[in-house]
This record gives sequence, C-alpha cells and structure tokens, in this order.
Amino acid sequence: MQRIGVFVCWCGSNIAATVDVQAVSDALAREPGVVFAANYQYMCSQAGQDMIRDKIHELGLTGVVICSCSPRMHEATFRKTCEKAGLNPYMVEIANIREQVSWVHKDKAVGTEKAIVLGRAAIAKVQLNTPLIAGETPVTKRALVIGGGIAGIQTALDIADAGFPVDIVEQKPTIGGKMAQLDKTFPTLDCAACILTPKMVEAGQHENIRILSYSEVEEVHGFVGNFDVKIRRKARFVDETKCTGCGLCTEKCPMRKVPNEFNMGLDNRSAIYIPFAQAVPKVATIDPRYCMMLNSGKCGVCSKVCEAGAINYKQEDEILEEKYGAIVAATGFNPISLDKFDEFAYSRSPDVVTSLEFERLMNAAGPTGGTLLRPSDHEHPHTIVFVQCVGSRCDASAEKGKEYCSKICCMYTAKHAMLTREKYPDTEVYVFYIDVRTPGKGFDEFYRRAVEQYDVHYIKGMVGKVVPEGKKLRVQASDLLDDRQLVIDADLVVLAAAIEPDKSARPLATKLTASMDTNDFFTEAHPKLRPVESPTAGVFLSGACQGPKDIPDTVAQAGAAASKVIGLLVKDKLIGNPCVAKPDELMCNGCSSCEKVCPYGAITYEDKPLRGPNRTTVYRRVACVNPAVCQGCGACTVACPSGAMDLQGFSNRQIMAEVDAICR
Amino acid sequence: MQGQIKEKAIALLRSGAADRVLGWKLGEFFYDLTPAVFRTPEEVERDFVFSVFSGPNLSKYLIEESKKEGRVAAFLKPCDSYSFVQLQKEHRIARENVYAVGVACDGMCDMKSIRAHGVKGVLSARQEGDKLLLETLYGPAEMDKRDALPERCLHCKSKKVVDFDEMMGENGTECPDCGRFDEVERLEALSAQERFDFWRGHFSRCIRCNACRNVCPACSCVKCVFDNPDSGVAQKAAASDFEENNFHIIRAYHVAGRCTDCGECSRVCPESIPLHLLNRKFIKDMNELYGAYQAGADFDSCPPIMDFRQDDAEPSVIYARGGDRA
Amino acid sequence: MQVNEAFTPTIVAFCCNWCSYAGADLSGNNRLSYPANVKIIRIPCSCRLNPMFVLRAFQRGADGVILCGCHPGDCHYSTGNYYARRRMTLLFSMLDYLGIERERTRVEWVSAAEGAKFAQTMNEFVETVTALGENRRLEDFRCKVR
Amino acid sequence: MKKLLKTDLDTLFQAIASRQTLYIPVEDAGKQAAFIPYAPGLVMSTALNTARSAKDLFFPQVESLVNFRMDGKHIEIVSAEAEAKPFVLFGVRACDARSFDILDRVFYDAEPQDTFYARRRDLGTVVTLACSAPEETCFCTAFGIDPAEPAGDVSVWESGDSCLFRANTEKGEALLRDLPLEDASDGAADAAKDAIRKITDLLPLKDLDLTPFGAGKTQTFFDDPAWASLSESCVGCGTCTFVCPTCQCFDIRDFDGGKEIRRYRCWDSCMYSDFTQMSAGQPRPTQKERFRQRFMHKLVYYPDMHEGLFSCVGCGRCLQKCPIHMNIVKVIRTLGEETK
Repeated sequence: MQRIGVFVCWCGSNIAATVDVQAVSDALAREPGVVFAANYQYMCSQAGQDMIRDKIHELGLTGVVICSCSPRMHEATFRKTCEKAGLNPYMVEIANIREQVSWVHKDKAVGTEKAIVLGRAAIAKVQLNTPLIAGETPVTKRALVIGGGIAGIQTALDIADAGFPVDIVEQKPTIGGKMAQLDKTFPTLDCAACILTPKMVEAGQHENIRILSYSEVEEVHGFVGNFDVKIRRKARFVDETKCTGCGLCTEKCPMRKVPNEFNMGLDNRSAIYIPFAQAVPKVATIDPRYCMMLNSGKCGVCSKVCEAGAINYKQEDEILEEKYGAIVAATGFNPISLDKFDEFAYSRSPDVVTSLEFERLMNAAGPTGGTLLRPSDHEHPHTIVFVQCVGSRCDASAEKGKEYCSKICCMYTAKHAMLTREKYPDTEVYVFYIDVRTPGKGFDEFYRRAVEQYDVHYIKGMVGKVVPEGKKLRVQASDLLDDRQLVIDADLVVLAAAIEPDKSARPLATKLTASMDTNDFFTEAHPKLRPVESPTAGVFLSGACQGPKDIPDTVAQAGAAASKVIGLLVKDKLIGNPCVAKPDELMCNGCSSCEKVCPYGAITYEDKPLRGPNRTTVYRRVACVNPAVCQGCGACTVACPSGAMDLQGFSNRQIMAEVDAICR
Repeated sequence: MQGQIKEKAIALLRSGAADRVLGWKLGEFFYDLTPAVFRTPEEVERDFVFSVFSGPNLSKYLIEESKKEGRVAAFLKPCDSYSFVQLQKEHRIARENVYAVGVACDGMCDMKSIRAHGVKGVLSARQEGDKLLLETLYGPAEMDKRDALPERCLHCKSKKVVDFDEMMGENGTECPDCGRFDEVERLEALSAQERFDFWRGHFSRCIRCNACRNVCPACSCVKCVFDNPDSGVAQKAAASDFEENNFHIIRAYHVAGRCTDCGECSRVCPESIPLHLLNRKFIKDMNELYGAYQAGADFDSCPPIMDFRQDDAEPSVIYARGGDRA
Repeated sequence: MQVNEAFTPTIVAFCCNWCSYAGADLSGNNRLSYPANVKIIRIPCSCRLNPMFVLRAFQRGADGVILCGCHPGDCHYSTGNYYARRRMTLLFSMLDYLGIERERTRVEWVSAAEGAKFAQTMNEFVETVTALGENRRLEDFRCKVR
Repeated sequence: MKKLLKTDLDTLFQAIASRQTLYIPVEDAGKQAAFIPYAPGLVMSTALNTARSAKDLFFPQVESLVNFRMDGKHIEIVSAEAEAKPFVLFGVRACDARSFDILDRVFYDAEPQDTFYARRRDLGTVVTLACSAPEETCFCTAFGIDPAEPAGDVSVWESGDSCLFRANTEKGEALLRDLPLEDASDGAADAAKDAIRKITDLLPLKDLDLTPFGAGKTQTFFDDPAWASLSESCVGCGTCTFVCPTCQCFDIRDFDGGKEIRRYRCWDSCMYSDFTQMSAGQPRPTQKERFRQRFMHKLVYYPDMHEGLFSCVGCGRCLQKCPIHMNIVKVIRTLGEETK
C-alpha cells in the first residue's frame, strides 16, 4: 500500500481564485492511500518545496501528487525536490488544475469538482507508479563522418576543432567530392578550388582528423554513443605511408586509355592515377579494372619507376574495426542518369552535355584547359542552349525523373550563362526554364545580372526535342510567354540534370537503421525542429544526402550537424529517459509486431531460455528493447497483442487507472 | 483423395522424410474427425482419415510441433496454408522442421449446417456427385453437398495452397468474387440501432468458452490479455454486456491484419455467433482504406495496421459514411 | 451552444504530450474556456492510445472519447500519429459497425500553437455528445450504480 | 396422469406464466434452443435439446455474491442476493434432469450448503419432457437414464396430438393443481414410451461400456499413456465444460466498478491454463493433466465420492460442440479398450 502525500497549490490567486483549494485537499485526503493532503500558496517556491521534503521525511511518503500548473511547467522541479528528499523522482504525479481548470472554468463549484477529479486521477496513477532509474551509457568520444565532400569536410573540421577525433570515410581515392569538380561558385563567382582545397588540406593535416579514403562502411552495430563500425579499406595497391604523390608512376603508366571520371569521362587518365592535382591524400591509386600487371601479370612499370617503393600489387582489402559515439551521413548527390531523356539526344551527340560536364569544360584544370570547346570537334560553340529542370519537377505519372525541385540548377545555369557570355561575348546563350527560382542571399540579383547585363536569352518554356543535324544541334522548343514554337540551331546543349542521392545512401541507411524518404534522401528526426538529426539517435545528417542543397546551405547544415555531434560527445555519459518500453519476456511470443512500428530500431529479438512446464527449459524468441535507443513513444505497446510490451511511466494499468478515476 | 493422402503419409514416414504426420483422425462417427499426430505407418493405416469433414485448420498445431525434435509432415488445405504462412511471418513456426503437403479442397462439410438443415440422428453419409446421401435414425435422407457447407466454404476466398513442399491434386486459384463481404455490406447498410440489436442478439449468447480464441491461428499469444491478471482487463466470464462486446472487439482488433479469414472462429462457436463478420469488417475496411491486403498470402508484405502512408484517410471518413447518425 | 441541462456528458480526452497537451495548456494560458466535463489524460504520443483504453473509458461511464495528437507529419516521434490514425480509424469504424454511435468517438490533430482550436474542438465535441445523450450501448451496468 | 392437446400448450404456458416465471426452450438468434422466460408469442423449440444445459437456471455462469460500496476510505458491505421468485423450468430432457441430482450432491446435500444454488433449487419446479427424437450423439442410456421416463417434478410425454403430464413430487402436484388439464389413464403414455425405446435401441452409442470405470479406479487410469495422445489436439478451450450439465467448477473474482466492488463467482474450466493457478504455479502444467482431470473427475473421482455415480449424463453436447471433436465417448472407448 502506498503512502501518498497530496499538495494543492494556490498559484497565488491563479488557482485559488476559481478553485476552492481547501475543499480539494479535504476531498483528496479521503482517498485510499492518501496519508497527507494540504494546500499552499506557491508549491514551487522554496517554502513549498521544503514542505514536500519535510513530509516525505516525516511521513515516509512513497508517492507524491501535486495539484498545480501544467507538468510541462514544473514536473521537473518537483521531481528534483523529491529526489533530493530521497524519493524516486518518478513517484511524482502532477494534476494540472491551473491550465486545465482554474484558467478555463470560471464557475468555482465546477472548477473545484473538476480539480478533485483530476487529483483523484493523479492519485490513482501514482498508486501504480514504480521507482524508475534512468539508465546511463558511456560515450565513445570519437565521430565518424561518412562522405568526404564539402559537407563531410566541414562537419569533420568543426568536430575536430572542438577537440574530438574524427574519421572521414570516403569511397573515392580523394576527398573533395562534387565541389572539387566545380569551376566557379554562385553567386560570388569565386573559384571552387580556391575555397575548397585549403579546407581539404586543413582536414588532411588536422591532428584530430583521419581520412580513410578509398574506403566504405561495411557494418554498423551498437547505438548512440556506442557504435561499432566495420570499415573496408579497398586495396589501392599503393602504400599510402610510402607514396609521396610525385606522380611519376602516372606519367610512365603505359595504360592511358582509362576514362577520367573526375573530368566526367571527357578525357582519359592512366591506370595508376591521382584524381587531380590537389587530391587529399595525394596518393596514387591503381585502378584494378585496367592495370595490366594486375590483370595479366605483364608490365610492372610503376613499381620500377617508384623510388619510394610504394607500389604493392599484392595489397588486399583491409577491414578496420572502430568505435564511435556519433555518426554523420554526408553521402552527397549525383546528377541522375539521362538515358530516359532521349529527346535531348544526350546519348547520341557528344555535344549534348550535362551541367557538371560543362563545369569541367570551363575549368582551367579540365580536359580543355579552360577554353570552352565542343567535345565532338573541339571547336568554339557559338550558340549554346541551356535546358533547365531536366528530370526535376517531373510528374509522378511520367515515370522518369524526380518530382522534387533540384534547387541548385537555376543558379548554376545562370552562372554558366553569365560566365560564357563574359569569356566569349560572341556566343548566343539561350536558357529554357519552367520557373526561375532564386531565393537566397544575392541570388535574384545574380540572375538579373545574367539577363540584364549579359543579355542571356531566358525563355520560359521547355525544349521538346534536340536533333543532331551535321555539326549542329537542332533544338525545337516552345516559348510560353510569346506562345510560339522556336527552332534554334545550337552548337552545344547543356542539360541541367536533376540531382539524386548517391547510390551508396540506401544501403548505408539500412546499416544505420536510419529512415529514408521515397527519393532515398535521409529523413530528419523532425522536419522543422530537428533538421540535422536522423530519427535514429546518434546518427546525424549533413549536406545533400538530406535534400538538395547549394554550397552555402550545405556548409551551414554541416556546421549544425557538427554542433549536434559535439553536444553529444562532450557528455561522459548519456542519461537515458527511463520512461521507455519494457517487454515482459514471459508474455512475449516474438511475433515482431512491435519491431515493425518502432521508428528507432530499438527493438531486437533474442532466443531466450525460459521456464517451461514441469521444470523444463524452453527457448523462445522474445523482444528486447534497448533503453538507450527507445524514445518512449509507445507505438509498440499498442501493436503488442499480448500486452507483453508496456511503457514505463505510462503503463497500461496506469492509464486505465486514470480513466477509471476520471469516469468514476 | 483419401487413398492417395494416406499413401503419401505412409511413404513420408517410411522414407524418413518425416518423423511425424499431422492429419485428421477417425472418430466415433463419420464426421467427428480429430486433428492428430501420427507416428507410425500402422497408425496412419488404422486411423488417418481425409474426407469432406476434415475441416479443422491444422496450421496452429505446427507452432508446437515444429519446435519438437525431428520433422513433421502436415497436410494443409488452402485455408490452413494461409495461416501457415502468416504464422511463419510471425516467427511462430520453424519452417525447416515442417514438410507441408498441400491438399486441394472444394469445401468442407459441417454437421452444424447438416443439422440446421433439419436432418436428425445422422449415422452415415456418402457423397454422390454434388449430393450427400445420409442414413439416419429416422431413415435415409438426401441433401445437396452445398447445403452441408459452412459459410466460410460457401464464400471461399481462395482454393490456392500458398506454401507447400508438395501438392496433392490440382492447386486451385483465388476466388476474388466469393462475395465474402456481402453480409458485412448488408449490416453496414442497416441503421445503427439495427446493427446494435443484431450484435447484441449474438453476443448475448457468448459463454466465453474461448473456443474462438484458442482455435484461432492468429491468437498465438503465450498468454492472452484476457487471461492475464496483471493486464487489468482479465476476465473469466462475460460478467456484463460490456465484457461481451469488449472481448470480441479487442480480439478482432488484435488479429486485424493477421487474420487470414479461415473461418475457424465461426466454425467452432458453440453458440453459432457469426464471429467471422467482425474479422471481415476489419479486412474490408483495410482493403478499402489502405489497399487490398490478404494476410498469409505472401511472406514479405506488412499488415496495414502496422504500416502507414502519409496521405492515409482521416478517421473522420467513417462519419462521412451512409447510415443514420445513431 | 445549447446544452441539455439535464445531462452533462463525461468526456475523456487523450492528449499527446508534445502537441495537444501543450495546445490545451495554451488554451488555458489564453483563458479560452471549454466545458469542465472534458477531462484530459496525458499520453506521450497519440500512438500510445490503446483501443482498450477507449473501451475502458466507455465502460467506466464516459459518454465520449476523443484523441488529440500532433498534426500528421509533425509527430515528435515522427511516425506515431500515422499509426494512431490507422488504429483509431479502424477501431471507430468497428464500433460504428457494432451500432455504437460513431459521434461518440473522435480524433483531432491539435498543435501546441492551436489553443483556440483545442477549446473549439472540445466545445463542439461536448455539444455533439450531449445531443447524443448518455452512452448506453457500451456501458457496464456494474459501473453505473448511483 | 393428466392430458392436454398440443394445440392448447400455449394457453397452459400462459396459465403458468401468470403465476410464476416460466422458462421454455425457444429458438434464439443462433438458430439453437435456449431456455427463455415465456412471453406470449414465443413458440417452444422442437429441437431435441438446448445448446446450453438446464443447469444455467440453478447455477448461472455469473452471479454476484456480495458487494462493497466505497466512499473514500470508508467501505460498506452490501448483500448481493437478489430475492428470487419461484419459477418453472419446462421441457427439460431426462439427461439434464439427472444432472440436477449430480449437482445437488455437491451444492445442496453437501456441507456447507451453497445457499445461492439451494435457493434456486427450492424455488424451481422442473417439468421434464420425454425425448421423442434422440440424436445419434445421445448416450444417456449408458448411465442408466431412460429418456422415456424422465425424472423431475413433472414428467411430460408427447403422444399423438396431445401431451401427457405426470406429477412426480409435491412440487409437481402443486404445479398441475388447477391447471386446465384433463384426466388421462395411467397407461396413456406407454405407446409414446415404446416408440422412444425403439429409437434408443438403435442409438450407435447405446452399448458404450462403462464397467471399466467408476469408484476406486484412480490407480488404473491415472498414469495411462493414452492421456497424452487423447489430449494432444485439445485446444484448451472451455466449451465442453460450459455446455456440460454436470460441470460445477467456479472461480470467485472481484470487480472494482469504481463506486462499488462486486465479488462474484463465474464458471471456471479445468481445461484452462490458469485453472486453480497458485502462487507456486500451475498444479496441472500441461493440457494433458488438465484434460485428464476433467475426465477422471467425471468417470472416477466423482464416483469415488458419490457411491459410484458417474458425473456424466450422456447428453451428447460435448460431442456436438467440441471444436476438434474430442469427447468423453472417445476417452471411454480408448481407455476402456486398454483395460480389456
């Protein structure tokens, strides 16, 4: 039997004016289990809290009910009070007789009656409360950033600067990501490399950052603060520790016909290569698909010329096992494949290029050394047509492309158009668009400069067809504003391909038990209030893997994610919320209903030995909840038909007791 | 059919393909077959019966049988096989310990229907074409086999065995136009008062014998909430109208999305309460609101009640429905 | 609002802790009144509402039961109210099927900012249930002794 | 012996109902017979027997024993015994009539007496009806019951276009007194009885052999291996026990309705996993033990305590109602065989 103390608060006149607090404490004093009931001016005041403490000591209260303001206001306060007095903080219940009574009901008799009922409900509940102890889990003070683009780099730098070790896992031989391939960046038109490479170098040299390039995340186990991750370090057949990045091997390598992915396949590289001059780590990598030595055992030139003796044809994949406290997904994006958009002749003419290819064609470090030449005949294009929203904002029924807006295309197309006109004033530049979307600091001004100062022809309308005719590309389009059909003979057509999450994101999400939307973008814990956290505790989101973003947004989000990670890693222990789901093994039959509705992947199953009839032992599949991961929503408790799964602090019986008391 | 199945059972035991066989055992009369486990060819030879009275769904027995040592062969009718798959989805059956033999079925007769047809003191029955020739204490009688079928067979949802290691006879197909929701629709069209009276009339007879629950393949809880004193809702008998409603509503809700509509609940109810109409209501609603779903039809689909779509209908849809307010 | 003086219904309102309970608090802060026969029970999330609680309320003498939760998409636990929505839709439909007046049960999405909506919702609901009269079809005579 | 035209039965019912509550078997919404208080317009069912046994009228499934009113910490004890009125139970078959003797030995004749049960027995008048059309599942004869000579306060036979009444007890006399009945010769029912006995001779279960069972046979059967196979497919529901006219186990529970706590008793079933559950656990841990308990009680334990009287009346309800068709006949056959 509980020994319950009831404390009715006047809240000055806030409650006392419309509720007869004396009547309330008198009525509640008569309830079974109640050994003390009183009312006082301000229960939250020091004097009020002292009264609670004294009564706990004096009467050995096992439960405390406070009739006062909303628990959202002072529940924490009173829990602390009781804890200090030696009573488990979860033996406190609040009856909200201010927001729910005195402030909404004017009639004193009515208010008083309701206050008593709410008090009874709280008493009924506290009767069934059990002392709860918040679980503690240690935190591994180390972060893992998956993806080495600008998002990953920025997040890693911010975490590292706060003094925590960070590993960056990048699937490519170097970090840098998409930004490294860009020429200039809008709206300021400063060169991407100039602002990115210093960050890459900083990351490469930072004592708290380890870059695991040419690596992939293999397995993820554990939970917030305690992740165990297996990382596959793919064999690059070059000893990173020895390679000086002199590049001699890449010059001497006889196999030179490898499409260069860094230049979007617009030129070739050698089988052993360093993706680009400012690569970090600046280490050569042998492409096993093309290396003659690895495939036929004949050649070995690179090992001969390498003075450092870094080449190792026998190298094999390594599995690295590491512990982390937090994981950041920064897997970035890619332009979609355009095979479904044959009307633009992308596959048929080399002079139809994607915007990212165009970036390379404009880039000083690109295949054309920065002079804009058509891929087909390396001549100067005089008429360039830019097509926007290729694969973006598609109708779901079209069954090609994406429904969403890729967000960055309007701005980079304006950039491309502007730069082209700047460098080659003799070229005619057309941009076909559905809408021009330029929200962002200095964005619309930038777009207008393209139109007004650089005379770029912006035409509202879609391109219907691109037909290669001889050296020309016949572009058939419609001008919606003048309502006319257009035919433009272009030399170069640039497609603003929609962007989609990197293919590695989906399998990664599965490993992290992080949820994704239908487009394979990671979903955030709350679309508005928790934009950089995944619903899975300890997993954070940085950059375009969460949704299309330009560089400023990406960097901003990267910083935000970092600060969340830091906020987690500074803790020595994680104090869990004890109001979490708890399965009764004796009732559970392991049907997996609960697991299906758990948004946090907090439920796993184990074959446990349980006592069967006649002193036998039976093994049964039963649910186990990880209290560190469970957030206590209770979805599982309702999915469970046997009632084996219950929620501590809001148990079935507690809630039913409240119902009973209220309806009594 | 009887002959082949018996042979098959014996062959399985002899070859060692199975250590035990789950089937139907000869009873006191021609119709009272009991689910039973046969361990030797002799037992099968003596007692194994497969006839139009092999109604009981065997799948639930596999929960325990598949946990035992060795392999159990089970003869599964289409209905049974849906439950079989659903139970596997719920990790209740160790599939590797089961050798499932699918048996085609075109309806299982039920004495309830025969007696309801006014035939008394039945001593024997013989099927001739679609007729049933009966010997009774009061002389011979004759009826269409169809009239001897229970509701669940008259509106059979599928004659397809969905999971088997071996099929005996031609596997059937699903019966989309079985009209199994007609009665539900009829009730939906009634006024609230009429619906209330209909169900009161039935529930008031409930004796809470738990036959519906204990025979139900979806009710595989280790301990039912209604048996668990700690659940706060335990009840041994329906001590009030409310408890009658409560038990049947909650039971139907707990099996919603997992109920394969095998009809066992209605078959076994000693008070002839049309319990399947509760389950079918849930099935019908889920089909209409969240897309067609058949529990036990496959291994990877998720029961609608454990799933969601962001654009799901709001609960208010039911106010929009026809029928009077109350 | 016209109220049948003879009868004031008992209304149980289950409110999720993050949105609707806060919404109720807000209607308190703004002194937006609603009938006192509405009693709120705080649950962590609308998905915590077990159909058994709804029936329990009717058994114990409630005349109407309403569930309030975060708007779809705003759930603090991201998916809770989606499950609650399906569960309650199916349960209410079943109650309706059994001839229990469907207007006695309701779900409303009330955000922490919608104090006014909370009060208004409660006023409407009480009005509806008052018009329906006492819950007879799902009562338990053993709980009605006066 | 008295006599009445069948066509006048309804007037008779009205006459009885005008004095006390009259229960007659009527077809319910489930198309089965059930004892329902007579009201004008209700027609007596032609079914052989009611789905639930007549025991319900004396030993209802649920009944309140005592109530506790609560006001805060104050508790007041309130009697729950509703003052019962005399009633007539019409149309009970010979098997159910025998079941009352079996229940009486437990609730009425035993010490202490079950006052709730006893009160109803004293107030109830049982009018039995001879079985003109037995079912194949009938085996009352195996227990020495003659469906042509049903016990009870009054026995009734259907004969041609009329019904014949014979009072067997004081109560019966009292009931028949000044009812609109004509006199009839004592042998008037003989033809009807013969007809019935002709049918009972054809019953497939008439030769059911109970000699191996009875008092003192605990050792013989308790450890019989057959229990395992017999109980193997039992789903552990309570159907057999709840439709059984002689099952007598009940549980006592409290229900807290908020304003009032009700202490009530309700039927329990030895087939249930929580039957006689104790803090130490379940004395009959598996269905085998529970299953054995039920049939040992009917065939051995009860006879042990009651001069060899079996606690089964062969009404055949369990044969018709068991979800998986396991029943006492199969138990008797299987175990009986082995002892031969």
